[in-house]
Order: sequence, then C-alpha cells, then structure tokens
Amino acid sequence: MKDQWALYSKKVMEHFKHPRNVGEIKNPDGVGRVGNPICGDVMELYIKVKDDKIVDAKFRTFGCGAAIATSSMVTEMVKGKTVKEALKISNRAVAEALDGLPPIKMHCSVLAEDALKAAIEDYLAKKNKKNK
Amino acid sequence: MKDQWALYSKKVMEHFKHPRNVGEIKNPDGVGRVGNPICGDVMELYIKVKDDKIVDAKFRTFGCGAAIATSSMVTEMVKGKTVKEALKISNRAVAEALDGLPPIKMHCSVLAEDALKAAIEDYLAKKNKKNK
Amino acid sequence: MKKIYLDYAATTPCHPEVIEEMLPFFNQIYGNPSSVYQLAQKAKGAIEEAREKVARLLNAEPEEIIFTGGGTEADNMAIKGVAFANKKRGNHIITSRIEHHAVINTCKWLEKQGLKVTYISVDKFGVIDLDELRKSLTDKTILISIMHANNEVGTIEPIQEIAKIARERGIYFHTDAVQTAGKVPIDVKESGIDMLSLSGHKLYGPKGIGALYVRKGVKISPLIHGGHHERNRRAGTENVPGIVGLGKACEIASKEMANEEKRLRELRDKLYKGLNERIDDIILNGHPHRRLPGILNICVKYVEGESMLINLDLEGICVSSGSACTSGSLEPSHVLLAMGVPAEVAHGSLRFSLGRNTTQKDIDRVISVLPSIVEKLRAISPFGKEAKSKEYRG
Amino acid sequence: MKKIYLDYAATTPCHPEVIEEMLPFFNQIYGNPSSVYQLAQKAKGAIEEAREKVARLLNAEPEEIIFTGGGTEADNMAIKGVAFANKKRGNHIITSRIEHHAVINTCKWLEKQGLKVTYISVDKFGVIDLDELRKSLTDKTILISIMHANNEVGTIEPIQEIAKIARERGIYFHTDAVQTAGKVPIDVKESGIDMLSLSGHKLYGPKGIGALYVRKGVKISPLIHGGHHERNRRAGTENVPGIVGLGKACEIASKEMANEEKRLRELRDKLYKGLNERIDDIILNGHPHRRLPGILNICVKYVEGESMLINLDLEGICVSSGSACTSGSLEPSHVLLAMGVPAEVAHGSLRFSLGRNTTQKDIDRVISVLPSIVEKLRAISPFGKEAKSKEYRG
Ligand SMILES: Cc1ncc(COP(=O)(O)O)c(C=O)c1O
Ligand SMILES: Cc1ncc(COP(=O)(O)O)c(C=O)c1O
Repeated sequence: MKDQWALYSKKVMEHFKHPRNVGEIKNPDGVGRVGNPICGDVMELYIKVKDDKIVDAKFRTFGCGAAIATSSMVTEMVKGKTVKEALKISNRAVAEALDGLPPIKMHCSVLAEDALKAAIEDYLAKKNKKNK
Repeated sequence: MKDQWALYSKKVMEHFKHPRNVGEIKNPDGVGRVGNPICGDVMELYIKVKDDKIVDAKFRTFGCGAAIATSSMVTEMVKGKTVKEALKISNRAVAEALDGLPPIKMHCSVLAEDALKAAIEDYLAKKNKKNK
Repeated sequence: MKKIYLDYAATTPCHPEVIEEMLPFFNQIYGNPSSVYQLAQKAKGAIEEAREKVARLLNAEPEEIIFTGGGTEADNMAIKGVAFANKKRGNHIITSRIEHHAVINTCKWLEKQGLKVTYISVDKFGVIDLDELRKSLTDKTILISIMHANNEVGTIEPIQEIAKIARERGIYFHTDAVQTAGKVPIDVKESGIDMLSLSGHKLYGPKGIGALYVRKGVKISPLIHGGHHERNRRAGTENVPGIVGLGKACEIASKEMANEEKRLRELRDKLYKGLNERIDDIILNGHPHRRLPGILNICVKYVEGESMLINLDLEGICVSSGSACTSGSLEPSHVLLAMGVPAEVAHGSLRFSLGRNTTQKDIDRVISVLPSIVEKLRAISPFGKEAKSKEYRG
Repeated sequence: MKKIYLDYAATTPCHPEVIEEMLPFFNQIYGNPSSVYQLAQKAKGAIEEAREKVARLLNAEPEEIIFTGGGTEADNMAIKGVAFANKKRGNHIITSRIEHHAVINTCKWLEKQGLKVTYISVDKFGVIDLDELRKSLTDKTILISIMHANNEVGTIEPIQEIAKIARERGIYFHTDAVQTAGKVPIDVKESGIDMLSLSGHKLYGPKGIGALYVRKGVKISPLIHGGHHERNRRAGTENVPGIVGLGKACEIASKEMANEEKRLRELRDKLYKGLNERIDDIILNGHPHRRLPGILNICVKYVEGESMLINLDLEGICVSSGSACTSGSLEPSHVLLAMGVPAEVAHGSLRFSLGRNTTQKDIDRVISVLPSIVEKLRAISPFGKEAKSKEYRG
C-alpha cells in the first residue's frame, strides 16, 4: 500500500492548518463576497491595490477544509500581481498550486476564483466611479 | 461449532458404506421396480414370502447416497414382518430408522416405501392368480 | 498519538473474537456450502449456527433470517422485494424523510418505475408524525418502511405503534435497524415487525455482510437471482467467513448490550455537558432521551462541519459530520433539514458516536480539544463576529 | 488422511498472501471509506489500489471496475442494469442455455417483468451456435449475455466473435467470466467486451466479493440503491477486506496464470487418461481442447453422481457432480442436457476441477481409488449388469 492515503495533499493541509492572510483589510480597495451559507461555503476576499498592483489581500471563509485552503492560497497568489495578471488566475491554477484537490472539492477552487474576480470587479467599479 | 456437520447421519452413512441385502432373489415372490433413470433414481426390490411372512428381501438401486441407504434399510426392516405389517412401513419410518434424512432427500424414502409396496402388490397379485 | 475513534455509527472495528471465529473459514473450512462433501457441509453447518445466533438477537426463527451483502442490500431487498411481489395488491409505499439513503434512493427508483411513495415528516426531535402516517394510508398501500433509529441523530422511532397501524390494515412493516441491532433490545415477535435490516459492520462484525429478517408468510421476491442459496431468497455463494463473523458479533451483542447501553449513555451525556459548558452557540440534535445511547449530534454555529472534522483528525479524533462537504453535494443533511434545522446551521453539524473502546479519557480529550478548534475556525469565518449577535440568520 | 480438494471450480481456499493482506482491514484500518479522516481515507486508498489490480488483470481502466457482493450479484447487475436503463431502446435479451443460474434465473425473472429472452443452443461440446445467435437478433435486442467459459464442463465460448456481432449492431455484450478470470488471459479492450463479471472466491480471493467491469459509456442502472459508493453505481459500505483480498488475488493471478495454466492442463489430461484406461463406459464432457485448463467433466454410466461423490469424500477426495441429487431437484445438469447428453447418463456426471495445490500425487490417488468405487456402485445398480450391453438406453 502507498505510504499516505489522504483526502487532501500536504500542501492543502499546510494551508488549512496555517491559513495565510486571515482577516479583513480596513478601507479595502475591493471586496468580493461569494457563496451562500445555505450551500455551506462563503468567502470574503479583501484587496488593497497600489499603482494597479495588488499589494495586500485578506480573507474570511466559512466552509470546508478545501474552501479555507483555497482562500489562503489565492490570497498568496494575488499579492504582487497586477490587476490584469490577477484576473488570469484560474481555479485550476489555485488547485494546482495546492498540489491538486479531490474531484468533489473542485467547486471550492471555483469559489476562490469567483471571490477574487468579485473583489477585482469591485475595485474596478470603484475606480471607474472615481475617474468619472 | 458442533463437532460434526454432515449431509447424512451416521446411520445413513453406515448403510451407504455397507448396504445390506444387495442383489437379486432368484424366483422371487414379489418384485417392485420404481423410479426412473431420467429422474436419477431407480429401485428394484425383491421379496421372498413364506406363510405370509417376508423371509428375505434384496435390492438393486441406481441413485444417490440416500437412495442406497433407504433401500438397504427398508430391506432390513421388512425381513421377518408379515405382509400386512410390511404394508404399514411408511417412508417416515424408514427415514427415522436412519436417524433422519435431509429435507431435500425425503423423496428417496418415499421411493423406498413405493418400491416395497410395489413388491408386495406384485406378490399379492401373483398369489391371487394362483389362488384363482 | 492514540487514535480516538468516535465514529462507531459509521462503522466499527471487528471484535477480536469475531476475527478469530472467521479465520478458519478463509483457508481451512473453505468448501462451498452447496457442495456435498464434509469440508463443504461443515461450512454449511457454520452458516446455520450463525443464523441461529442472529435470530436469537431479534427473537426470530432461524428460517426467517436471510443473509445479504450488507445493510443497504437488505433495505433494497425488503422494499423492492415487496414492491415486485405485491403488484396486484397495490403500488403505494410509505416511508419517512429521515431514512438512510439505502431506503430513500430505493424508493425514488421505485417511483421511476411507476410506484407511489409518501415521505412522512418528523418533528424537531426527528420523531415520525404518526398522524400524518395514518392519514397517508390508502387502499393501495403495501408497505411502510420506517427506520428503528436514525443514523445521524440517533432518535428512536415508535416502531411498535407503526407496526400496529400496519398490521391492522394488513400492510407490511419493514424497519431499518442497522443502527439499533445489537445496541438496544429488539423483539420482532413482540413488536410486530414484518421485515428488519441489519448490517455486520455496525455491530463489531465484518463489512460486506448483513441480514434481512423476513417474518414467515411475508411475500417478497428476491433482489438477486441465481442458485438455490438462502432457500431461494438470495442467490450467490455464501460469504461464509462474513456470515460466521456476523453470527459471532450478534452473540456477543446479545450478552453485552445491557451493560454497554448504560455505559455509553453516561459517557455521551458527559461529552455533551462538557462541550456545552465550553462552547457557545451549540445545539443538540435528536430526541433528548428517546435516542441511541452512543450518539451525540450537535450543530456548532458559524463554522462548517468538515473543517472541524479535519482539525479533530489532526488531533487523532475521528468523528463524522452531516455536512454537505463530506459527500461533495451542496445539500446539508436531509435529516437535519427535515427536523427544521436551518441549512446554514446544519452545515455545522458534528456526530460523535461512542462504542466498545470509548473511555472517559477519550471524552475528556474531546472536551479539551474541540473548544479551541471552534474558536480558531470562528476567527476565520465571516460569521464569527456574529456569534452571540442577533444578526446571524441561523 | 490428507484431503484431496478437486473442486476449485466450486470455490477456492484463500491464498495465504490474500489473507495476510486482508487482516489489517478488519480491526486496524477499519474506517468507513466514505469518511474524511485519515483512518478512513487509508481504507479508501486501499480500495482504489485493489481496483487498479483488478483492472490490470482484464486490461480495463480502474474506473470501469465496480465491486459487488459476488459473481451472482455482478451478473444480476449487468443484466437487470441494462434491462432497466435501456427500456426505450428495446426489450430483448439473448443468452444461452448453458449459462450459470445467476444469468438464467435473472433472465427468467425479467421475462416475468415483460422482457423477451432467447436462449441459444449449444453443440455437443457445449459451444454456442453462432448462426442461431445471429438469426435471433432483432431491432429490440439490447443485450447479449454469453459466458466466457462454462462452469460445469469448462468449454470456452467464442466471445470475441460474439462481441463483434454485438458491436456491429450496437448491442451490449456481457460475459460471465467467473470461471475464467485469473485462469486464462482476458483483454476486455481487445475482445470488445462491454461488461464482464468475476468473483473473488473462484480465484483464491475471499467469498462474498466480486466485480463487474462496465466499459465507459455503457448505460446501466444500479441493482442496489443507496449512498454514493462506487461512483453511484453500487451502494453500500464497501467490504474493504474483501476488496483488498480480491485485488491481491488478481495481482497474484496476473503473475502466475501462464505457468499454472500449463501445469493444470497436463495434470488434468493425465487424470482423464488414467480414469479412461481403468473404467469402462465413461464419457468426456466439454470441448476436447477449447476448454478451461483445470476442468475435467465425465459421465460414468450406470451409476449416479452423488453416490460416487460421497464415496470419494470417504476417501478424502472432494469433487462435484452435476447430478440432480446434489441440489434436491430431479432435473440433472441443464448444461449436459443442452449438450445432448441423455438424462440418465447426465445423472452420472463428475466434475474434477484442479487448482493451486493439486499435485501429481493427488491425481494418482484419484486414479487408484475411483475405479473400485464405480465397480462397487455398478454392482448395486440395476443397470450394472447392462454395462457394455446394448440394452442400456444411455
Ligand atoms: C459461471 C459462474 N457464474 C456465476 C457464479 C456465481 O458466482 P458467486 O458464487 O460469486 O455468486 C458462478 C459460481 O458460483 C459461476 O461458476
Ligand atoms: C440506518 C442505516 N441504514 C442502512 C445503512 C447501510 O448499511 P451498509 O453500510 O451495511 O450497506 C446504514 C449505514 O451505512 C445505516 O446507518
């Protein structure tokens, strides 16, 4: 038998045990909230943007292990990226960065992508308003 | 677990291993042949009668373990009995004398009863003819 | 780290004596029970002895016990078996909303085949609504299938009353006793049960074996056709080691049940008390006392079940959750929903189920470990701040 | 007295390595594979490894393997599964007259549910009549189910040709390979098989576990409904030790098959030669060479099978008979009858099936013991005197 059979990869467990960037950003430049408590997962993602670069990201998540780990991972991945680059982060990329997710948990990575997109859209909408 | 689980009782096995009264009687007073090779069992039962008493009985059987054991037992049981007494030997009595038969094998004891009845009827028919 | 296993309702380890009893049947008394020679007849004999032991646990006759490949198969056999064998009598089945999927999905499939099924509601404790059941009876009703006790919350159903209702109308009554067999006393004769399912791996027997009790005279057709096994009611070469193991497990349960019931109830109540003192906003699910002795189901508000479960696993504690995320669907436990628990709360359910090897120390450990896990997860949760506030929709 | 087991086609002892592999899963890695914690995920992992091993034996993909409670369940699942899932496409099934009861009685039941079934004839060697099969195809035919090799006489069927016929018409092809899996090479891809049944206890794995191969894309509905196990295709808590044991058995078979096939064929042919030289009026049943390596089926004229079998058992030799009397019915083997063997001769059939532990010495012992048993029984038989005479109807 293989040495280790587990639901989640070591990387997922790492991020689940020690989630990065938990919390809120005061006066964020963008906030995304996706999911539904009735469905069992809700993600809130906050970003701080400077010169079109995401300089900080934080999250709060209600959800399973994969939901927490993908939230943590996606906040790590966006930091330092331009808004345009960040928009290209797909759910697959998040899952891969975690060394994969079990098939039944792939929807969590979709949620992470959606939360990020929502936060960026919020940022862009606010920016547009200001510029007008 | 019980010491001995087996299809057949010790008594059945005894009669199967060492069947009594195998063979034919030359000039029998009655012969019964029942069963059908197509059904897998055929019994031939021969009796010798003196003063209305069965003084000898022999058989030949094509059939399973229970068929052979019941043939052997029924020939033992009839010896020394009057014809009238012999007619009262039921299939259950044969089975009981063998310490029981498995339910799926009860038809073998029926065959033994039938073979005996057929042999006695043959004897009675012959006697009637003679007497006429 | 010592494992603390608190998921006995999901499955149990085999009792050491069960394993010992099974072993010779793998490669010593390995004959096919349908064969004639002694090696095979010994296997056949062992099956019949096991059948007697299972029957004794239920106060049934040995001929009324049919061995199956598990609890799910037993449920399928009972329900489909009655449906197919009684088409002329009717086409209506009554069950409940809180049955195991083995019953619910079998009923759903039968609906696709044209049968009618009524799913009875339960109250907030998970107890079947007997009035609704009575009202849903029709001339076409052929079967009532209501579980003996629920596997998630442990609530024990009033099966004696249900059996009475069924018998008065000449309707068959099946009960899924997978969670209760060997845990609480069952007397099929006294209770008027027509059919009853049980499963080996829930009572310290092996996985992949179960039994269906079918009262003499009940008309059901087989689920699995083939050879003459099990008196033509369930075909397939008998799983001899499994059957022997199930027999032994039932024998042990018959002896130990009374003591174990008391012991587990005490431990379980201590567990709830300890958790309730240390964690805010938790809810007890299931009936306060008409409940299986070993089951404690709670909802921890503002956090999701699986995330607690994985944290507990990291501490060597095995429990289960009715959370959707454990099964990959988005719907939380249909049982909790049927009991009126809001979906977002239901997602935070945890089931502790205690058993043979559970000790006071295990319970103490959980009480000391869970509060900080909940605290940590509530800190991550967007609803954490709502704890104790009225804003939360839960 | 050393037991001489020559009934490997009825069942096999577990391979010692199979038992060893299974043991930890009874009370160490006992978690329910559906649970989330590591104890459970290890069990889940072991299942997936076993699935790979079974797949490898057949050249299938792991996702195409569904674990069942045995060969009979696999046959039921394949046939009923196709029947229920393809009602709109048709209602006609083709099978043969020499199938195992798991197939025949499943088909008979479906006939009662309104389906049409054609039972194809075989020639005197037990080979399916391909012309008859072709002619019986209709627009409504949804399934052909023909066994890979017959369990009584060992004849191997032309399944590659049958698969081709089926594929050309877009009809599913199922084969019962319970007797062949692990005994002769099988390549589901090359052969064009859509579904294939196998059973653990026929290849040195445990009883009560089997598998159904279902090619990707084949539409079948489950036989057992309930939880999400086996990708929603077979519900019920997985029989983890059984699955692990089956996996190991398949792995061993993959390695040892080629040598064993040759060895058994030689031993078997010696057995026939020896018996044929020493006993008059015996008949070889089955195909002279397109036959399973380990099976020898003969009819011994003028005597009944069970009585030989019990005499052999008294000598410590375990064999089987197609005789009616072993099953309690009056009909002799449906297989021999379909092959044109007269009923009274069919009653005298004996099946020797050789396996792993069979040695030359065992064979020699049978050759030395059986002739006197036959002699003794022929002396008791009313047909004994007819031996070698023309009077006998056989
Ligand atoms: C050809 C064939 N099919 C099906 C079966 C049934 O398999 P199982 O005994 O695992 O139910 C058997 C053996 O019993 C068999 O020989
Ligand atoms: C109430 C109930 N019914 C049925 C089942 C199914 O039994 P098995 O796992 O043996 O198929 C279970 C457990 O899984 C259960 O808890």
